Amino acid sequence: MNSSAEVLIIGGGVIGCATAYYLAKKGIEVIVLEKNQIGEGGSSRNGGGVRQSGRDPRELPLAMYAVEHLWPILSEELGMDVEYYKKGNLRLAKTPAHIKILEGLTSRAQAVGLKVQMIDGEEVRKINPHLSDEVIGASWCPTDGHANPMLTTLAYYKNARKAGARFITGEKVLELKKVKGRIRKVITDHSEYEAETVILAAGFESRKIANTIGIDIPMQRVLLEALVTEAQPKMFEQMLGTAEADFYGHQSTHGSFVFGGSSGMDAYTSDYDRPVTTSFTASCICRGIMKYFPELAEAKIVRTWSGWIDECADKVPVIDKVEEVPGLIVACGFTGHGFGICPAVGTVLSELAMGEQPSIDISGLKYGRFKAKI
Amino acid sequence: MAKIIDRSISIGEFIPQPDDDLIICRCEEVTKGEIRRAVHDGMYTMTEIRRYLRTGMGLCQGQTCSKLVKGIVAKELGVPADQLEGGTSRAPVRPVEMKILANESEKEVSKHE
Amino acid sequence: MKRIELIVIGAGPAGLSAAIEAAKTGMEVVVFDENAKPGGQLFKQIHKFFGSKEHRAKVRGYKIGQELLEEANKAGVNVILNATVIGIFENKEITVMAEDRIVHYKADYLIVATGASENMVPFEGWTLPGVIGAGAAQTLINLHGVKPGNKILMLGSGNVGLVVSYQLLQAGCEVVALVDAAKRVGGYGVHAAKVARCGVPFYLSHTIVKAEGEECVNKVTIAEVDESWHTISGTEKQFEVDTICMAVGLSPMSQLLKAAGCMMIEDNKRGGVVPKTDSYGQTSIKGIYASGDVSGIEEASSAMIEGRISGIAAAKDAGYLSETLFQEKVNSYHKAIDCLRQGMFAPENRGRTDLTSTEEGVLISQSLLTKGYVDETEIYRYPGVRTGIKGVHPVIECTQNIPCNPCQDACQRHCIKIGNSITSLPVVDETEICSGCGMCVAFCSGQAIFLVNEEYDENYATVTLPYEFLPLPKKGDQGKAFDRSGTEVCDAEVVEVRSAKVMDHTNLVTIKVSKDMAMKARFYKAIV
Amino acid sequence: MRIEEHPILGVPEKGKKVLFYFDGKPMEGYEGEPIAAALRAAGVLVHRHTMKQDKPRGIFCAIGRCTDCVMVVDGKPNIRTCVTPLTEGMKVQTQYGVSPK
Repeated sequence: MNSSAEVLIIGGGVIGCATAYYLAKKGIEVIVLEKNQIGEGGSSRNGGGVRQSGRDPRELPLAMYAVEHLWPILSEELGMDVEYYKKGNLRLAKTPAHIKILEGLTSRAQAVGLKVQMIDGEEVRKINPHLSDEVIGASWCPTDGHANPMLTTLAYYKNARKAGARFITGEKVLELKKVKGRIRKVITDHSEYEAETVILAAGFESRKIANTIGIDIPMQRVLLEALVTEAQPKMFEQMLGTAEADFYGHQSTHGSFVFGGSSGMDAYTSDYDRPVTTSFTASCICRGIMKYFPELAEAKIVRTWSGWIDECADKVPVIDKVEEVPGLIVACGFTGHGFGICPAVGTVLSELAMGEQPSIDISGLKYGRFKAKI
Repeated sequence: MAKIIDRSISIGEFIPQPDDDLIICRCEEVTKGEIRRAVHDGMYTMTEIRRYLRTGMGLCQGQTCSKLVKGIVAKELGVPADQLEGGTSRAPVRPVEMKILANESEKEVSKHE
Repeated sequence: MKRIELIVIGAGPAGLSAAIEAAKTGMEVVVFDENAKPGGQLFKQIHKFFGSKEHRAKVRGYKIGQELLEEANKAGVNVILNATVIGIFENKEITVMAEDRIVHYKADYLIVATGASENMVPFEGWTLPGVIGAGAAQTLINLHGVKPGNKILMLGSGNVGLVVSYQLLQAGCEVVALVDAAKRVGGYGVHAAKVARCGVPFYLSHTIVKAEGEECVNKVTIAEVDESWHTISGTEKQFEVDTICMAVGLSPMSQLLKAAGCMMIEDNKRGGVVPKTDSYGQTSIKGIYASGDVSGIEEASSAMIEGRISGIAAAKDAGYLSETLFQEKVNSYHKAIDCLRQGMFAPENRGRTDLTSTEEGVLISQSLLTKGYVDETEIYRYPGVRTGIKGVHPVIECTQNIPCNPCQDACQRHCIKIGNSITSLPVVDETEICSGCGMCVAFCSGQAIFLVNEEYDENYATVTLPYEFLPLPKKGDQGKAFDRSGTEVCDAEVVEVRSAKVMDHTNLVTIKVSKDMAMKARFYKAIV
Repeated sequence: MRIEEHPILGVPEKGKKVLFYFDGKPMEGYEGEPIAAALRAAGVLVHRHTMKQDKPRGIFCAIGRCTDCVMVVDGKPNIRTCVTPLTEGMKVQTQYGVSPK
């Protein structure tokens, strides 16, 4: 079995699959190694937000590019409905303090050219009449939206595979090795692969793998939990979030509501070898939802789940060529908001792998940016 | 431990069958043909199938169909069904109204409710 | 958060048994069950159970349920109903949904006894109303007193399919056919025989091709299948039905255990995905046990013993039971359960189609396996079937090694001998004189014993049958006798009807038939 | 469809006779029995029509597992009628997708 390729991608999540797709489409030989199965990590466990608003200006170019150029054509391009809705994002506020947070985010985003604005409670309910009176305002970005993360990941995978990318699942990467000054070998628990370029996109597990070649990215895993309801009659199409980012969600094409949320103890869960839901978070999310949407009180929860996000020290990802290790490209630390930018990330990663100048500004996402505070 | 599967190894062409219209997942109305086609689209695990087609994601959470889907996928892949790992199970094992799940109570459950 | 020493999930046969054993040692036990009534599926089991005395043989399932409940109450078990355990979390924490709220509990020990769910098989039209699980039929009839339909086709010849077919007949439904894609009847031959003699045709090596109907099923087509399970064209048969019942096996309902993180294995002999357990039912997570169908599909009798074993194992670990006492108890329970796991229907033999003779070396009836009844040419092979004996004598048409021996205990005259191995075929000892008391007929859980008097008078013989239908015939009634295949064979007159509390609704109907029908007539129907 | 007397179980124990409404039509059932049992006894087999294919569905498992028998009960959709007890005056409606017609 030939175990070498021009580009080897570690991680069969949405970033790995998207990158494999854009590379394979250009005729590049790609191998994707996935420890578990396709879309196993955060790729299938997130709330599906395709947002620009609320983002750090450093990753905003990726978000804006994706929304402008990539998401609108994605279903057509991949020949599969990824359930993309460009119906806006409401980031909700219930207190003056929330308003303050949102105003800060909004003005920073406006400064880099995003069309986002603050609206009051009444305007919020004009957009989404189901929201309760507790909502006193929101930031409103009409070009934001949501998509189905599971379908998006699998659509990229399916098309990448069709275009010739070789996916191998069940391969756990143990070590990266340089040969003659360049990255070359990827050693797994079963065999060994070789490539000219290696893209590391393995979520929170990227850190451990990067460490094997002397690279470190300051990030940690944080457990996030989400839940889904039974199908409900169509209520609204926007993506929703809150000022404190403690609750987010949308109604899917299927009619079910997907909501994620935080219990406040997310960073302190036990250290198990698999993400396990806590006994209390889903209840907490429900209480949160009901404050915003009293009419969902009788909707039934059919499933809850949890997943680890790769939280970077400064909450934006590292997407960069690692100069120290020629041939190594790192794409991790997405901090729970990588899904919305995945088409753009896949695009720039494919460009980086081909030695091209990235078409989107990722200068704020460099590997070497982390410094002590004093 | 996940088995190593090279997804590029051919499992042959999708060949339509007369019973492809048969509903397998009753809740989400997913047919046998859709499941078989999904395998040919590269969905090799129960979880991938589930995420791709919503089999077992309906109200009953796969109570009725999971064994059936597994059998179809295994046959399509040409492996014994017991070699395919089933999907994950998660709380709640029965649908729970949001207002009930939200209502965590210290009041113990007694015999006479 | 309330912490309880032992929480049992599921108040079925396994769960209640576990709770009883643990509570008897002084352990604090709470049982949660999502249903409004305890007992799991036991209250739908209206047939008499197999086994021996210690397994409560010849007692109907629902009565065993009542007994278990009484035992649980006496032992101080707190059974909480309408309380659904929706999740098991780390540190043996559970969340319980009751009424309008969620309550968290923690346990030192958890015994999961959530039972099984039915398998289904898809065919064209299987989503039509009227196509139901056999369990649904049982639930409607035996719990709610409602017939699922009037004309019913049963798919599946395992014990569930056979038992439920009989229950449908008892409820007054017509069973138009019993169909199974397998070549051989999967359940106990005695269960098949009692359905067959009521006139239900068996179609082995047949499958459902399609069910038809606009809003509900009104027609079903079956066809024969070949070696590779493909239907053979030209063999189609159609039936007008309003209901199709599926009894195609059970799967462990092990989702809670899986979600809890217990190591799971796929084991077809146990019915699917089951937790890996030790011989006490403990899973890969210390302190979490699984017993009953959730750890492998078996009869309720086995589930009850498994439950007891898990119960005492938890109690021992918690210090409520000494090592010696535990060993003593566990040995006797292991012995009891091993006893049930003997014979040709033992779990290890599940799915085997190569068994051709009994432990005694008697050939298994081919017609029983393919048509549901022992053909007349085969019946004389069995040691319970003797003719030419003077006076009344038992004829025991028990032809397979099933774990059961109440007939031996029933006979005060020692006419019936099984011996120590309860799976052995019963032998009629011709040297002992039958009193004609009929207890063996009433106590045989398989309704496979008949009293025959081949020389009732010059022209007639009498046959005493077990009878569990309404209306109950009366002395002097004229009707027809039917043979093992359900075919009408001759006129019959009811000469005696016996009912007694101890017989528990198995009435003894004695019919007078012409002499040559003594070894043929096995069922009676009034002339309508 | 009701069993008057059963050879083993005798005369079925029933709750109080109550009136309920199926798609607006008054019907009789017994208090406390599952809605599905009351409907079956009254000859109603179709509980809902599915979302995608608009196909009829009814009782399937009868013990609350398969969720095929769900209907709109007192305005709430997706109620498992096989495990929900009937009460006086209950309004039971055929469910189309996730809503009443």
